[in-house]
This record gives sequence, C-alpha cells and structure tokens, in this order.
Amino acid sequence: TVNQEISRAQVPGILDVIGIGMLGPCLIAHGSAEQKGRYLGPMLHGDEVWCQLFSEPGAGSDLAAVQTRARQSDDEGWTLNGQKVWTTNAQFAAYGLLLARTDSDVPKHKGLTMFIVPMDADGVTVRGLRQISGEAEFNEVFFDDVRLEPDAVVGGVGNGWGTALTVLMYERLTIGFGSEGFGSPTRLAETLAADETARADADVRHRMGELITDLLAVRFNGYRALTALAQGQIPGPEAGLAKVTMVNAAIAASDLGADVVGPDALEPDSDWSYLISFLPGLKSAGGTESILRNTIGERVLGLPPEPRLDKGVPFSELRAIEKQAVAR
Amino acid sequence: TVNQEISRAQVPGILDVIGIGMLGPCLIAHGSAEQKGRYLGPMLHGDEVWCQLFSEPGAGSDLAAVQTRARQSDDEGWTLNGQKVWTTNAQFAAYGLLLARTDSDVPKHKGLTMFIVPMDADGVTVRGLRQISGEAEFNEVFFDDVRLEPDAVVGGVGNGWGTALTVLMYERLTIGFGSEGFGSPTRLAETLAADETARADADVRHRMGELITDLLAVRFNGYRALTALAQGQIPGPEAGLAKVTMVNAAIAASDLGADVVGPDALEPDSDWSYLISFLPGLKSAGGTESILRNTIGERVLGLPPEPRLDKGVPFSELRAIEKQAVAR
Amino acid sequence: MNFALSDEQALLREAARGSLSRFKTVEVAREALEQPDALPDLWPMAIEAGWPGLLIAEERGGAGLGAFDALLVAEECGRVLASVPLLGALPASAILDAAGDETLEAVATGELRPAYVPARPPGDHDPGWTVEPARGMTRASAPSAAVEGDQVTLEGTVAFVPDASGAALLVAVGVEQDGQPVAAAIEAGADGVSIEPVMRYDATRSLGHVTFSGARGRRLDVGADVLADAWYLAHALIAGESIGAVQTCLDTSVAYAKERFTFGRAIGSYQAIKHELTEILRRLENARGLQYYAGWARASAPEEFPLAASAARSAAGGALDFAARAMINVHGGIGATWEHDAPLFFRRAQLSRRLLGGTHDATDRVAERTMSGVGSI
Amino acid sequence: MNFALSDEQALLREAARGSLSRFKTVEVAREALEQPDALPDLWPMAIEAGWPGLLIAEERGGAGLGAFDALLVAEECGRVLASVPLLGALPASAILDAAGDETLEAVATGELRPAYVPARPPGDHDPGWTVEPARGMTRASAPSAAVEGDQVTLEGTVAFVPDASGAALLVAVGVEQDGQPVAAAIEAGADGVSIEPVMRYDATRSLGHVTFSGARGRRLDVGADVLADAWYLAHALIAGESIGAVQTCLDTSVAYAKERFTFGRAIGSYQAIKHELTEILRRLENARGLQYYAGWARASAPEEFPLAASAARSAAGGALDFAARAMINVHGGIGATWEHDAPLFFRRAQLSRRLLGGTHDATDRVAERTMSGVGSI
Repeated sequence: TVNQEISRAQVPGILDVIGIGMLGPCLIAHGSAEQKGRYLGPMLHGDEVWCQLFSEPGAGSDLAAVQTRARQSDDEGWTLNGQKVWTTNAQFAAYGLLLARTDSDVPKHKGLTMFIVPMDADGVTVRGLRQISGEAEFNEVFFDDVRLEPDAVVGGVGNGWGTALTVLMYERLTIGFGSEGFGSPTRLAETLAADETARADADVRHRMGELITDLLAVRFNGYRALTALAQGQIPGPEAGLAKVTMVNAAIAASDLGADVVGPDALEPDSDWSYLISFLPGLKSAGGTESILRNTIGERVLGLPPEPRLDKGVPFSELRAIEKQAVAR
Repeated sequence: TVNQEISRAQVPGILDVIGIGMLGPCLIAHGSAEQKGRYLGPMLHGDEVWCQLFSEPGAGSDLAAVQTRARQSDDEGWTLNGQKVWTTNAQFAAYGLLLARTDSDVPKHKGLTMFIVPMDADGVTVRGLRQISGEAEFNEVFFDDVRLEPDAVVGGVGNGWGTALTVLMYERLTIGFGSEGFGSPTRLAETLAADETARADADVRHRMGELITDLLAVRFNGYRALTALAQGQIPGPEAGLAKVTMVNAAIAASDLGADVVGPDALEPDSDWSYLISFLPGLKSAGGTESILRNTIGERVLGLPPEPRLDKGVPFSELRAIEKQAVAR
Repeated sequence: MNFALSDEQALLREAARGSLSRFKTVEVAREALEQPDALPDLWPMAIEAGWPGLLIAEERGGAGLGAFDALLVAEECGRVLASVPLLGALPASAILDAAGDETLEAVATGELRPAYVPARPPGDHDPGWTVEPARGMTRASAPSAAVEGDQVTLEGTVAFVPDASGAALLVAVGVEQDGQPVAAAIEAGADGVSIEPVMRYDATRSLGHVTFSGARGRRLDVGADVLADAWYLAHALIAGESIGAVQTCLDTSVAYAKERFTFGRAIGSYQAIKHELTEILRRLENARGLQYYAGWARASAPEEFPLAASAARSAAGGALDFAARAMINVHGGIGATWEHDAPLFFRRAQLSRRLLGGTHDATDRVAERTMSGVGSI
Repeated sequence: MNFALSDEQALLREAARGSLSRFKTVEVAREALEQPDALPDLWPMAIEAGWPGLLIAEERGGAGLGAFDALLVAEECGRVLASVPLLGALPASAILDAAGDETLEAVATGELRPAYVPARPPGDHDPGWTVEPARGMTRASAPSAAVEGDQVTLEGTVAFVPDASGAALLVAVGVEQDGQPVAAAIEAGADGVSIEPVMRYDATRSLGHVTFSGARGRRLDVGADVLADAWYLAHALIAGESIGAVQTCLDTSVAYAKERFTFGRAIGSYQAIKHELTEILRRLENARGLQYYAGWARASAPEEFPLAASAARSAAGGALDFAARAMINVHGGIGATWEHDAPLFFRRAQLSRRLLGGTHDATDRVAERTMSGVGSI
C-alpha cells in the first residue's frame, strides 16, 4: 500500500493522510474544476504534499476566531498576513489550505474565506514547534505580505467556514479510524508476552482487555463508516467519537505498557516513550474532546446549544469585549 | 453515643443528623432568641425530630426555583400552599424547616423566606415516595392552606436564600463526613476475607485499594474540617467534594462487593442489595454533583460563572420563557 | 464485509419491534418485582415471529438466519426489557442444530422450548470447563458426565441458568473424566433433574439453579468447538440485549434533557449533561460496532468469534452500566424512584453484569485472546 | 488530633518556599533534559535550611522534627520541581537515627549525604523482602547479606535508587539466609560498590542502579520495623512531593482558565473545564487529608503508618497523574509544547508513578492492610 511504501521511504507516514484523507475530499467538494484538475493528481501520486493551515495561537477549539487577514488588492488578488500553528508537514509541503479572515465587520463565522497557498511563496516562513518529546512534530507558519492570485480562493469568498467544516469532518474520520492506536496493541501484546508476572496479573489483564475492546470497536466502526461512504453517505460528526475512543485507548495502552516495563519504558529509544510524549498533544488535534462532545451532543442528539456570548457580534468588537471581561 | 442509642432503638440512624447536623446550626445562626430557646433543647434531646422541606418537583438542583407559596394574611400570619419532595423523616417529624416563595415579582433568589412548620398542622399531608429498593426512604409533603404564625419566620422575610445556604453547607459536611461509606468498607473486608479467589485477584485488590483510599481521605478530611470548626471557621463549599468522594467510593464498594459475591448479592436481604439501591438516589441528595462542582469551581477556585439566562428576571416570568423555549 | 443492515435485517428489526409493542413490557417489569406472575408468557409471540428456529437450518424447519439476525432480535427485546427466553433457547438450538438432533423440528416451531445449561470453555487462566458457582468468585467444575453409548449421565450443579424454568429440554455440558466436554439433551422432567427458580433484582430475567443427580439424557454428537460457540453466542446475545437497553436509556434521557429546565436553561444545554449523554452514545456506538464484528465473525471467521463476542459483551456491558446510572443522574431525584423506568434499566444492568461469568470475564478473555495471538489485533 | 498547620509548621513551609525561590528550578528542569549538568546543586541550600537533620533527634545534632514536617518540605520541593536529594537522604537518616549511628552529626549537618537503598517489606502477596528490578514486573530479591560481628557483606543489585549518585554513604537493606532483613551503612566509594547513574524522562530525579559485589559496611542495629518504616517514609515523601506538584498544576491551570477566551467566554466558565479543575482540587484535598494522616500516624500510631503512607501515595500519585494531564488539556495545544511548563509536570508524574514499586503497589498495600484487619477502617 501507499502507506507502507511511504513509511519504508522514511517519509512521515501521515503525509498522505492529511492531503488525501482530509484536504483532497474538501477540494473535491468545494474546489473549482480547474483546481481539481491542477491539484488532485499530484496530491494522489504523492508528488505534492499538502498541509492544513487552520489553527492559530488565538483560535484553536474556537476555530472561527482566526485572525490571519487576507485583503483584496486592486488586481483582485489577495495579500495575506498572520500566523498559523500546529501545522503538520509544513516543512515538506508544496501547498497549504488556509483559512483567513476577509471581513471583520460581520460576525466571526461569516467573514472567513479558504485559500490555496503555495508554501514557497515570498513571505512564508516555517518554524518548527517542539513538542513534549523535544521533536518538532508541528510547525508555526508566518505570513508576511504574501501575494495570492484571485484563483487561490476555494469555495467562494465568505464561505470559508462551511469549507473548513468539510475538512474537520474528514479529519475526525481520519484520526479516529485511520490510526488504530498507533501500533500500541501489537507492542502491548509483545510486552506482556515477555513478562510472566504481568500476563498473570488480573489487573493488567483487565486494563488490557478494556483498551483492546475499545480499539476493536474503532476498527469495526471504521468498517461501518466505510460501508456508509460506499453507499454515498457523508461522515457525520459522530465519527469524532472514534477519535476520542482511539486516543484514550492509546493513552491507556502506553500507560499500561510503561507500568509493566517500569522506568526503562521512559527512555527515549523505548517502544513506549514516543507514544507517551506524543499522545497528550494529539488529544487537542482536530478540536478538543470537549468541543467534539458539544458538537455531537447538538448535531447528533439534538441537544440545545450553550448560550453564546459572541453570537452576532462583529469580529472587530469581540476582542475588546474579552479584554474588558478579564480586567473586571 | 447518641447515634448508637438511636440505632439500638430501631429509629432511623439519620434522625439526629438532619436536625442536629444541619437544621440546628441554621437555627443557631439565623433564628431568634425565642426560636433557639423553644426548639434547640428538644431537638438535641431527640424529643422532637425535624425535617428539611426544600426540594420540589420543579426545584431540585435549582433550589431557588421553589414554587411553594406563603402569602401574608391580615393578621401578619401566613398561608402556605404547595408541595415538597425528597423529604427524609417527614413521617416522624414534629417540625420542618421550609423554604417558600413570598414574592414572585422579584428575581428568584430574592423572593424567598424560611419558615418553621409544625408537621401536625391542618393541611399538611405526608406521602411516602418509594425509591429503587421499593422502600419509601423519602416523602412527598403537601401543604393545603396551612396557617403559620408570624413568629414562624426564620432569618427575616425575603432572606430565605441566605438562610438555606447555611443549611446546604452543613448538609454537605454531614453527608460527606458523617457517613463514611455506610459501613461498606467493613462489609467489603468481610466479603473478601470469605473468598480466597477474590483476595488473590489483583484487579479486586486494586479496586479495593482505590476505594478504601478515598474513604480514608474523607475521614481525615473530616478531622481537618473539625479542627477548622473548632478554630471558629465555617465549613466552605469544598466540603461538598467529600460528599462526591464518599458517594462514589460507596458505589464502587457495593459494585465490587456484588461482583465478588455474584447475583446473590442482589437478593433483598443481602448485605449489598440495599446499598446498591440506595446510593443512586443519594447522588442527587444535597444537589447534583454537577451543581456542586460549579459552586466549588466558582467560589473556591474563583472561576467565572456560567452565563445565566434567569438573572434579574422576575420569577413570575421565568416559567413562560421556559415553555416558549421548549415549544421552539 | 458489508457493515450495514440489509433490507431483510431492517424488516426483521421492524417486525420484532412491532410484535413487542403489543405488550407493556416495561410496566410489567416493575409489577413483576412484587408479583412475579405478572409477567406475560411471551413465548407464543416469539413462536409467531419465528424466533425459536432463527438459527436452525431451513431444511430442518428453521429460518437459517445468522447470529447477527439473532442479535438484532435480542436488541429489540432489550430495548423494552421484554422477558423472552431466547438467551436459553438460541444457544441450545445452535447445539441441537449442529448435532442434527431429532427434536429440531419441534424446537424450530417452538413447540419444544430448550434451555442451554452453560459451561465456560477454557480460554483464560482456567484450563478446564467450569460453571457458575452459587456464590463467590471461585468457579465450580462443570457437571461430571458418564457416557454409555448414546446415553449421558450427569452429576453436578449449575447456578443461575437463564430461562431454565419452564423449559422442556435442557441442553447441558458435562465433562468426562478425561476433561473432555460432552453435550447432553435431557428432558427437564427427567428423573434426577431439579430446577430451582430464582429471581435476583431484575424480574424480567428468569433464572434457575439446575442440579443433575444421576440425570440421564441423549448424547449430542458435537465437538468442543460447538460447545464453546454456544457460550460465546450467549455472550453475544447478552451484548445485543444490552445494546437495546442502552438505546432506550439514551433516548429517554435525551428527551428529558431537552424538556427539563434549571437556571433558565434546558439541562441538555449544560456541558456536564451533554457530555454524559454523548458518552452514552460513544459507548453505544462502540458496542454496536462490535455487534457487527460478532455477527460477521461467527458467519465468516469463526476463529475470531470468541474474541468478537467477548469484546461485544465487554463493551455493551460497560455501556449499560454507564447508561443506566447516567439515566438516573440526568433525571435527578425522580430517576431514583420506584415509579420511574430508570431503576428498571439499572436493575437489568446490575444483574446482567454478573451473569454467565460477568462482563469482567468477557473483558479478561479479550486480553487472553490478544496476548495469545488469536484475533488480528 | 489537631489537623491543621501549627505556627511553626507554617513558618517552616514559608522558609522552604523562600529558599527554593532563589533558584529557577522549573526552567532548569527543562534545560537539564538536554544538558544534565544544568541542574544546580541544591544540597548547600538544603543544609542552610536545616533539612538534612530534620528527622534526627536534637541531642544528636538534628532538628528533631516529625514526618509531617518533612512532608511539608517535600511538598515545597515538588511545587517547583526542585531537585533536592531528600528522598534518598531522609529515610536513610531515619534508619541511622534509630541505630544511633556514629555518623549522625555529620549527617545532620549535611556534611555527609546518605542515600537510602530501598527494599520493599513484606505486606502484600510477597512474603519476603524484595527490590526493584531493572525491567518488568517480576520483583527482584533484596541483596543477600552475610553478617560477621559488626560487619555486613552485601551481594546484589537494586535498580532505580533515588539520589544514589553523589551520595557519600549508602544505607542499604540486605537479607540474611534465614530471610531476616539487616541494614548496612556502606561508603559509596567502598570496594565492591558500583553506582550507575540513570536519567529517565524527568531530569530533576536523580536515579542510580546500585550494585554490591561483596561490598562491606557497618551493620546498623535496627529491627525490621525500622526498615519497613523507611520504605513507607519514602512513600510518604513521594506523596508530599506530588501534592506540591499538583498544587502548581492547579494554580497554573486555574489562572489560564480565567484569562483564555473561546466563543466569547473565559474557558473556565465552561463546565467541562470547571469540573476538570474541581476534580484536581478534589484529588488534591484527598491527598492532603492523607498527608495529615501519614504525619499523625508515624508520630502517634505507628502501626497505622504503613496504611497511611500507602494511602497517601496512592491518592497523591493518582492526583498527579490526573492533574498533569489536565494541565495539558486545559492549556490546549500550547500545553503540549516543549517551552511550556505542563510537560515538565507530566514528566514528573510519568516517572513518579513507576518508582519504588509504583503508585500501583501502594494501592495494593492499602487493600492488603484493610483485608488483613490492620488499620481501623
């Protein structure tokens, strides 16, 4: 498979996941015929890597609060200024899909537009962002008067929020069903097989049984989702629950593996150390668990939303209101 | 001790807890000299049992939403109409401390007054409310044109909310520290001592160790609270956390005990069956865990409150707003 | 792998829901706590719906359907706490079908109601076949079996056998001196058979302590794999039932959370309630995914069925425990009263988690299977 | 029982906080992950504060304070992740004090830094004295001891010994052929002693694999009770440290939750965040209550100290696990970056839960003590 080839080539295995799993489907749904013709082929063939430029220091869970600005120039092109964070693969990417604010005088969800940004454009700077492990698994990306052509817009000016939601849906599907605990079950089975005391310990066995059950559930719900996709259904927000299950089961697996091995599991070159450092950050990728549960509670179960204090307020006034609240 | 004597006399062991542990301290703090002189002695001696008349079908967690009405008569006495629920010991009680609405035209926390109600007054009807076990551990109490003297008011007209808060603080202290898992640790130790397989099972031991740790913490935090009381400090809302710990540890104990014994633990006359049926209801007594955590988060940690949609709205208009929301 | 309901399966489910809706099963679950004879006999309805022969081959008078179809029926029964003796009958029918037993047609029509007297196969830390003890965690030995030609004589007790009371035929597992399991079909009324009916907390669950004292029956010519399959089938059925019960807990709680107001807001708008309800949904969906796995594995990858059924029971059992308590919590004080439905689902959860080895044993088997390299994790 | 800080204890705590505030301990905890020599030597500060002699009797040059006072100091160190070798020194000093050892004055002044080489006393499913293995769950035997008069010769390895590197004197526990434990004071530089320094994930925690190959030391004349006490004292100290760390996790997270806005509201106004933070508080308060219990029990009811110290470590360990993860969650993505403090507390939590038998072993001992009727539950 492509995945296996990529991992054999020592290129990060998630390369194609973001492009093919999340951004490609969005281009298929919202892109123009020209955009599909130009970008999808090289993306699928792995010739051009893509990255997702959504999150910002001030806009994580509350993604619609992005502050990166794109201003329309006289020639109908755009000028981009701002900063993105938590960008995987920015250092390898040929293109990025970027959510920017194009109108600050309307409520925050309405003034957004999605753009395709060539990562080699003048004014684009990528800086590694070190995570718990010390490795830079993510990047910060800075935009300083970056020029974009008029055809860089995806899905229409002011429609950025709807376009972003498509990506988010596929992101949840991808993180939930695409990764199955990062190989932790196999590692755990090996670790336990090597330790007679652990294997006979009812508490170890119970923890193992619980987390394997969860990971099996994620796998078979993935098949259900694929069956639904094959029948032409679009993945709903409930796919996000698979992400919650998968990440928490992988955390349980790494905790258990390290409990069995002892402090040596925390050595940098141990099977477990990387997972233990990596998973806490992943919990926030694609929206916090709390935001996911809100979305699912409201859109799947039909529960009423939280009262919103930012509804209908022009984006330009929001920051002032918040500052006032902190000062009180 | 008094508790032991009471339980020997086959009277419910919680008798003195509600009166002496919760309502007495409130009378001491807010009652008139006459009220203290008249009521505290017989309460302490166990001659007169008291009950707490706060919760209503439409006012549980949101206690300030009580609808029981007390209207002032020409003679400055009061006429009481309404219904209370979840009342322990109402069938034995000589007096009840009752929270009623005396003004509907002000926001809901402001129009409340606390009263002493003789339970043998005309128009008071007590009806047992069966719980999960089938036993009527609580009662519903109905008030139909019940006449109260002017001196029935405790703490002043319109000050009922503040008076009620005093009771709630002591209630949390009492449920948290007063009960230590309802004897579950002793029962559990006996159950495990009788089962070699369970005693050697690492998972059983781990569950046991966790819940015993919690119950020990409740006990020693109780001593800390007593030390603080002895130094003249009033118990804060954080005492409610002891209730959360205690109830959940007792649930864990009964689940574990029954897992070890098997289905026979669910027989009506088993050691475990009563606890298993009783605890789910107790989780709601004294405010749900969720409301407790809100209160503690706001008052102890200083976190900002939830947005309130009922703030400053006259009580008489609130129900109409809610009905409209459901209809939408 | 097609992991969606076929049109026929959707119809089967609708039909089951329709049949069950003719009875006030939830109300009766409450009444029967005080008056056990308040339970209606739902077997005639099961016969009408064709459930007794669900797993029996068509050429022997059955419907020839698969485990997944049976789980859908179990789910509908669980949804309304209906007391239909399928947990006893279906695993028994699977063993009889594998043996090509003479009673199959009568079993398929429902004329003869069988009950499975379960024995736990090896597959965790225990090397032998064991049964539920009357009390405590120490497992009891399976009844001892003496075989003479076509006859088997059994000696021993199995506690908490589902649907044993009132069954006409017991399909029991005994162990020969060499430790090999053997299956026997024994008339419930035969000499040396005693069935003590017991009720524990959930009146909709008919249980019995079955004692064989030199009881004689027909030997059923099946291997250990068939007897293990019956055990895991029973686990999968408990999972199916539980999934249905969780769905009701969720639906009822969601409806209440939309209607009930505190502090001027519907309680379902608060994160604490909203997240508790999405947690029920998360667990429910996980259990459903594993229900598909169990159904698919029994039909297409039988070597994975023990793992799949154990995982399904583990997930569904945990989901029901959580959902029943959450249903009480969301409803506040009223959810813990006798007249409310929540305690009935709580009773179901409390008993189910402790039947047939319990949810805990199922979780342990998932670990054992994974550690010993069975299953494709 | 007076379960509040005395004025002296409040002063001790303030003084400790003041001393530690002169060092950028948290920043250094990060730097030392890449440059282990970035850690300052805090022993001189500890000497200045009088901590080495905290548990040594006044007549032998110590401060003659109790375990609770030591736990307060540990708590302050944990609050700022300070790398002060008390976990090695204090239990060692308690054994030396009980033995009335000749080195006590030098130990009390801090001139001679001792390290405790721990052995786990019986008291759970193991009947003998055991030590940490280098890897895996199977416990290793304690070093074997041969006693000749006042001399003890030790043979064996103890893995992951706190604060062994750089210590001048090792206070080790060995086991004689008859299974009886014996304590020995061995110069760290003596023949047959090797200490391999190891760092695992948390650079502030100095660890060493200690190997004795016919190493000779002075026999310390103390009973098994004193050696068991040292083990539980180490557990209580880990609890104290953890409580301090949890307090920082809580304070930092609460401050952030008040300042950070999403959807127009401070994130601390959302129930999900608010309840997660109150859960840290609940666990913290529980651990604190048990810290009082441990301090009181060691002074006034030593037969309860094993239960109290085990419970304190169990609660505090669980609290730190929870709090470190919650701190990352509350801070969103930024909480999982190298430059943030949250990962340093997470590293502390990950290592602490696996040291000296681990949090898990402490929880198991609570169960064992309760089941065998020790302690007054």
